[in-house]
Amino acid sequence: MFAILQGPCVLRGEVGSRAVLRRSMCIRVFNLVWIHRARHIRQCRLLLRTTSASARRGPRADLPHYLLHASTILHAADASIISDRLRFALTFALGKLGATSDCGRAKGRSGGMIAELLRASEAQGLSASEQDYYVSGIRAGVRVDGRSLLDVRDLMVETGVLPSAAGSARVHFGETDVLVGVHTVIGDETEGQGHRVPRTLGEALNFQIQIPGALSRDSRDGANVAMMLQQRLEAVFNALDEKALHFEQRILVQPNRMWWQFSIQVLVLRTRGLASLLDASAAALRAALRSTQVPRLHLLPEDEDALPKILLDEKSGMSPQLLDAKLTPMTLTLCQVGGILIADPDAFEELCADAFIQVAMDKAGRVCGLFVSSNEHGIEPTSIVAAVKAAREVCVGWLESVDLILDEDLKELENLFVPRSSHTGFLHTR
Amino acid sequence: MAASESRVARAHVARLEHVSGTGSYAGPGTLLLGKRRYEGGSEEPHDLVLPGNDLFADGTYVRGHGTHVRNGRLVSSQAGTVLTVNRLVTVRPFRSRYVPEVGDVVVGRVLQVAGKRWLVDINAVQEASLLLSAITLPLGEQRKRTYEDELNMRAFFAEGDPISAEVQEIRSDASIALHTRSNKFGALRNGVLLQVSPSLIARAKKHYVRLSLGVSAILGTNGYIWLSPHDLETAQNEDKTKKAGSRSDAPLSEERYITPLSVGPEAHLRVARARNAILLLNARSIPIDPVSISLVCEECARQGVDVKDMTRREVASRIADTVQTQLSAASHLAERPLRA
Amino acid sequence: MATTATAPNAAGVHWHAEDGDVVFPGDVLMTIPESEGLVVRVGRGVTRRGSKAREHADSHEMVALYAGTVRVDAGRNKVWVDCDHAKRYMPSVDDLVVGVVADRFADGYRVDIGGAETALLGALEFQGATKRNRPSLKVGDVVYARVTVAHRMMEPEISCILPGSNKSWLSGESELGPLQSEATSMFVDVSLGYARYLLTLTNGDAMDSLNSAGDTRSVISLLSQKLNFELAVGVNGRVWIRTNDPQHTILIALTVQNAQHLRIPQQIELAQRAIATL
Amino acid sequence: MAPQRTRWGAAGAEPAVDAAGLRMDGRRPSEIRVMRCVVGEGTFSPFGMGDDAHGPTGSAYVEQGRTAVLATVYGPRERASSSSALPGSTGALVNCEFAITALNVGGAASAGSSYTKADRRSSEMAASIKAAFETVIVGDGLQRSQIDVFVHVLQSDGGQLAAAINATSLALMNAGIPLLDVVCACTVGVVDAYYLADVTALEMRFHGAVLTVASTPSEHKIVLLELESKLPNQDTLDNALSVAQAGCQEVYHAIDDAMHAYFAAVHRAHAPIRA
Amino acid sequence: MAVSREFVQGALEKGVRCDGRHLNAARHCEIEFGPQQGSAMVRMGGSIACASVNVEAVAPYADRPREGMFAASVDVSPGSCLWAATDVVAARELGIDMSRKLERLLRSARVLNNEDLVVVAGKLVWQVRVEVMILEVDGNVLDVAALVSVAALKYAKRPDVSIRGESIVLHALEEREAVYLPVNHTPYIVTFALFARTALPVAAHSSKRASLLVLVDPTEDEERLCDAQLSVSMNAFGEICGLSKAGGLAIDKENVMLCTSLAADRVRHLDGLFKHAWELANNGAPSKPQFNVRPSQVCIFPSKVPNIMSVPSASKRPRSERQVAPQAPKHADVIQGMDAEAQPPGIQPSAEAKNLSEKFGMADVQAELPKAAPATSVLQSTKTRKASGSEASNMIDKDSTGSSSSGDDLTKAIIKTKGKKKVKR
Repeated sequence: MFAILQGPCVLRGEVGSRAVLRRSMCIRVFNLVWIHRARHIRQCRLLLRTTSASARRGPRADLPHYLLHASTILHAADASIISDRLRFALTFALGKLGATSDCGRAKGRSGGMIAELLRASEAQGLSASEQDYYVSGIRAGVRVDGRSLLDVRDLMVETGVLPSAAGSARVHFGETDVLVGVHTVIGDETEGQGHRVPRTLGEALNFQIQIPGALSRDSRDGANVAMMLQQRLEAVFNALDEKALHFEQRILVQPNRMWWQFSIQVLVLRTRGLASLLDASAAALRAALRSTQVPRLHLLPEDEDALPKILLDEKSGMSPQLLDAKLTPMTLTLCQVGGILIADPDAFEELCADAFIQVAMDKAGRVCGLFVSSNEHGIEPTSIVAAVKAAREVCVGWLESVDLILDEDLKELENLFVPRSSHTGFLHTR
Repeated sequence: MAASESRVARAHVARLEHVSGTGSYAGPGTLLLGKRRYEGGSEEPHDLVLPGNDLFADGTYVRGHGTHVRNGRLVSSQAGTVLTVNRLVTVRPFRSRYVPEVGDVVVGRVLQVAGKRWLVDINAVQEASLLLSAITLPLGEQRKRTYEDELNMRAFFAEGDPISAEVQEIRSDASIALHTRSNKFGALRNGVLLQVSPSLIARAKKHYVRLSLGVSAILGTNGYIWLSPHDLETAQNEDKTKKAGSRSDAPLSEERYITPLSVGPEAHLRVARARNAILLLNARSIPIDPVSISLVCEECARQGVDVKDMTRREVASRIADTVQTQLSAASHLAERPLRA
Repeated sequence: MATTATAPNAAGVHWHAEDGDVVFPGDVLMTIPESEGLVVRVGRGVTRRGSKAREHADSHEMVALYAGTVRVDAGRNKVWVDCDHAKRYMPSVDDLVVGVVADRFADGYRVDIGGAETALLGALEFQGATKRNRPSLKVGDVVYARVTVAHRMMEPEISCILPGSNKSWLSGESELGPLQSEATSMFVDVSLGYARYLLTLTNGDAMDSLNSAGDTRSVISLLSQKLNFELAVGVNGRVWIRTNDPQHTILIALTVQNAQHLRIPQQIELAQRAIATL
Repeated sequence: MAPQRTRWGAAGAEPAVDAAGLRMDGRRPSEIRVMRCVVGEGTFSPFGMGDDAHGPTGSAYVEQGRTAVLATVYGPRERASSSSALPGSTGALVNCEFAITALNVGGAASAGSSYTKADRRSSEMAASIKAAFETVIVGDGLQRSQIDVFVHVLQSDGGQLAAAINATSLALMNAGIPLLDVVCACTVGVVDAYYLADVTALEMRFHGAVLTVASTPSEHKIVLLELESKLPNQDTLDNALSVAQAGCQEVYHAIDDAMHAYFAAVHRAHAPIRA
Repeated sequence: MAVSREFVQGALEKGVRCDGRHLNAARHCEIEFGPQQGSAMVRMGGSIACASVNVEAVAPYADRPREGMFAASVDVSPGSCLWAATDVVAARELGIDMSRKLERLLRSARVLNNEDLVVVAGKLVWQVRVEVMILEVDGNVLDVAALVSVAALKYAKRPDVSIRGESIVLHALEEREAVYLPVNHTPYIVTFALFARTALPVAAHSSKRASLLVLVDPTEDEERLCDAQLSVSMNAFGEICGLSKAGGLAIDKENVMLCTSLAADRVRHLDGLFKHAWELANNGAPSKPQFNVRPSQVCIFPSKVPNIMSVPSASKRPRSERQVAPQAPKHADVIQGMDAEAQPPGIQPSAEAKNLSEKFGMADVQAELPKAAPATSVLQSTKTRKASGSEASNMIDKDSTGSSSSGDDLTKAIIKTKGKKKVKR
């Protein structure tokens, strides 16, 4: 690990300052791990985080900076620039790392995703011959369900499914059917249940993810997958800045004392394979956030040290404001099968995959998170770039059309005077 | 390419309540107390019984699956439709696990190699077991099972291998024994396995079928279906795929790792079409047999539906309805289920 | 405590304990010099100390295994330790035990005989059982069997075959084997000593060396005058009873079970009262 | 949630049943809440990838007033070797997991604390659901198999256990698992001489007794019974039981309708299989 | 004692239970307050539990300033029975489950009103914790736990308090007499084991009303074998404080009502016992110094069956009768250290006779007299011993390993000699 950290650290001075000057946001890459001699990336994560946030992050703040390049890169709107700069950044990092050799210690340890997959698929593994068939199909450009390589399956969104929740959504995507409910609570530090002022957006959300033994005989595996899913969602939201969830009061109702805590329940009704799981959950989460209503508060500050009283006046309390979450991202999973990149693999294609690239992309087409995991053969940086490019196409398209639908829904939502509990509820069909 | 994707992506995001699988039968106010309304339910399903419903008062009926006797009365223990085959009364549930019968042709997947036997998943309540003594060994004839055979059982079937077999016996503790003692059974390769509701696949004479669109299929009674391309063009391809599709003898160890013949894109497309057709039928719970499959494919061809769009719901419903009408027109031999 | 009186007898055995002494585990009962022709039969609860003791480099020390009363017969060539109140059964060869089938597998059963670990019962270990026809026991069935292997290190094994008997299990008249018809039979747990006492009682004469009561009339004999029952006593402290009527079974079971804490006259009284209820 | 707190705040003052003999939500005392059931929810994805052996075999969503419960059933499948079942046990082994995923409508608990799998209450619920169905499931043919039931309370407004039981029996029926009888459950609140069928969380605040009864509709037998507070005498219990059983009948009608609707939708023009 | 389902069924059909009781007869029950304040011990048949209460003055919760705190917890000691010893986890779970039920009972029955536990609102309240330890498990443990916890609470005292201006003074015991906790109700739990007349669960759905056997105060075996359990909790005024039947056999409403009415009688009886014990404890009657655990099988037939239809006080036996009990045998002394006190009350003639007649009254007396010789298989067993006794017994020599296996040869040898003697006679 030391060897890995060492290389990048050299970079901190030179580019960093410039990038930070460029815009107030700098970007860091945390734990670029498992790079072996072939200089292929085994697994890397891009987490974007505002400097202010990461500065308070403490120990993690001095992690490698070399993708300060990426900061400028990833903010550039143009995809081609993205690819160039990203490639540059990666190869540069690789060069640095290659210089300090023997980072290949971790050979044989595969990425978390693969491990999960293997465990999940033990019940119904794919035989060698079937894998051959899948691969040959992909080589021929025709996937088993007739899609071409970069086609994605349908995505279906429904909002306002949980009347009692502040916001909720349900998404069908591939084999996955996931339900997300958002509850808003005012958190303050006096409660002392370990509640801390959120420093990043991810901290303002706390997830509860449930996967009822869907993945395997015993629900423990479900728990593992849930863990992974939560980590990735949190990572994505940590990357966003506060403005991504925008409404009248800020998330911090009172700086360092009271804030909105969004507790998010993700209930996976059915799933199979993990690619569609993350994508569907992210989509559902975004839809749920977008449909979330936050009551308007009036704060009566008493003396300074005591917490202010919370009032909600009748009128506005009855017509809460909608959370503006347009800037939150959606994710797309791509995987590499026999050296060929396919988008949105289904459960069986996952089993044939030798690398996964999960890209979180927001409406402006900026990468908000990138998770790469592969088997021991590693993955070419170029294909990461290609993946990001492809993901950009799909995600932007998705986001636009999802927003079209949501806007309609939410319009009629907003001019409903009564809170949404009057709806028929979950699975309501108007 | 990229442009098309974005189009695709944009086109395919839809609002759920219009298309949700449940929406069609959980319409607004459909299930409120008292009033009962069925969307599109053409005929009121009278022959539906729930567990605990009395079927027959007199004991003159033989109790079959899905029924039990409660103080002298025959009572349903399933939610489903009542069928009476002259004294035998059975209740067939909507959907259930596969209930094996001796002689069924099943497609399964090897889960585990245990001592002297394989455990096979055939979508039944229990894992079926395939004894080493119940397969034909490489050198066909009934030679003694040697210790070597026991050692390299994985050479015959390894974990995850899809196989086709026949149900040999069902023991008292409901455990299932398979056998592959015929040259049509054995390991399957160079194709795809898909799963449908077992209730949709009738027990027929032929479960190894050649679909008109150049795909050979094994319709397992247990709802597992094996599809493999089978080319019409070249005879050379022909027999190779046939060999691959439904192998005559059990595989040899080295044979398992032969890279399969690379089938061309159009072959893949054919299989994909068949697959989607079957899934479409399954989604609309229409019985799956060569006729219905080819009907769907023709219908798609007529309406010019792209293969990858076949499972899209609105398309599916459109096609399924026409196919259903054609089918119901065709099949008059639907015995009227008996009323409770 | 172990007595101090060490009276070397003719055989040269140094006795450290007398008949009737109460000893604790590890108490030395006697030391036997290594000279030929010395035959001392040691019974249950007596073992040889593993390593040779220092002070008697040329002799074996026999020590008590558990707390109890030392029994030495008149001839001073048999010694054992009685622990009548014990409930935990330690299997030893040729014990007759009443066991419950705890688990069944391909070629045998696992039987709970109340010991530290379950005993093995081979599927063919029945009188006249062949591979073709052999009894098939369910989990929970009760068997009357004989301990064939009992060793510190090994899982005990039991068998329903009786040397010198040739009654087949099929005819149902074999001494050992499954105890049938659980519909009207039950068994009760008693202390090991009491079980032994019952066993010896069924000899028809009193065992004054085992129990200090000289009364030949016993609970069982009394009951058997009035009731028609079948009863099997296992040394492992289990008494299996069967009559035609569950009420009688219960009556007998409770009488036998409760009698173990009473003196003989009280036992008799108890039995008589029990009979009186019929 | 804050607004809800304000909405419910003053509720305690009002009487359980007003002069017109109506309850706070306008029901008659013996009337149960509107019940919506959706059968096969989640097992039946709109993309036709319906029955894979991997997904749930059956599931149902039940909404009684503002209490919403989702039950999914996996199996019957080969019993996991780890599961410790009695060697002699015949029939299927039923596992149940119960999770409260939503805020109570009353807004009492904070969302953070409301869901813990190890929560005592949840485990108790799971235990009673398991117990309620173990004897009802017909065992023959299901040897060495296990059935996993997952119950999620999406919102709770009183009568969680009852709704959970109803959802479970629907899900089991959907999964085609043989049952001796349907199990319907209903709660009854006894508030000063009123017997309120299917009480809401709000009505529970009157500190009346709440009786949960699960019974078999065809024979009016009581499978499960839970009373957690004080009833003055046996007559009250008698009345409460009969009200509850009447409620169970109502529930059964709803369940029956749900299954019919499911049948109508899924097996519309289902050509019978040539046997 | 090991019985099969069939046997129990058969016996119950004839109206007898495996320990010779009636269906609706409870086992002998003893309640003891003390030794110290706030502790109690209850024995019901073979099941024994003790409880202790501790009371602390603490600051109340911020959100509930005028409520005291109350909690109950039950532990099942691993030594309480065989399965508890082998499967500790199950024992703990049983404890957790029971503590939940117990707490719910005590709350719903309003044994302690949290409002009564306030010293000064918002400043100081009493925190009452009752801890129950199950010492012996022989069925019906929940009833025992409930009984003992209520007893302990009843007997518990808290230091007296006086408020001087701002300051609150908790008086030491020597300064002022401690006062009892405000226990205003004494609820009891009565658990029934329900047996269908036929073992098949299908019978659950047969419509015969008489198809159910209701057993009060079930033993371990009965709990294991029964089709369903129903526990009714009720206080002395016949108010039903709780009901719980978790699944199992489906029963009719009438059966529930039957159980509650049976429970009412049983509760009346228990309340009688409770009051009697309470008087004993308060009238300075020397409550037993040390409670010596008595193995259940000591009592010959379950001690006097309290006919729960009769008035409760009649069924509590005055101590004097106990002295009639005969001495235990010597080895029994050594073993259980039993004293006359601990002797089962069942033995003295009157009660005994009454008992048995009660118990076997309905048994047909003309059960035909024994035709065959008694105890056939026993004779056989003796034969065996003779047979195998004649085998060579091992000698001690250098290389003879541990002779644990040689033990029985000796007894056999003795038997053999006896046999010889007999021959000589």
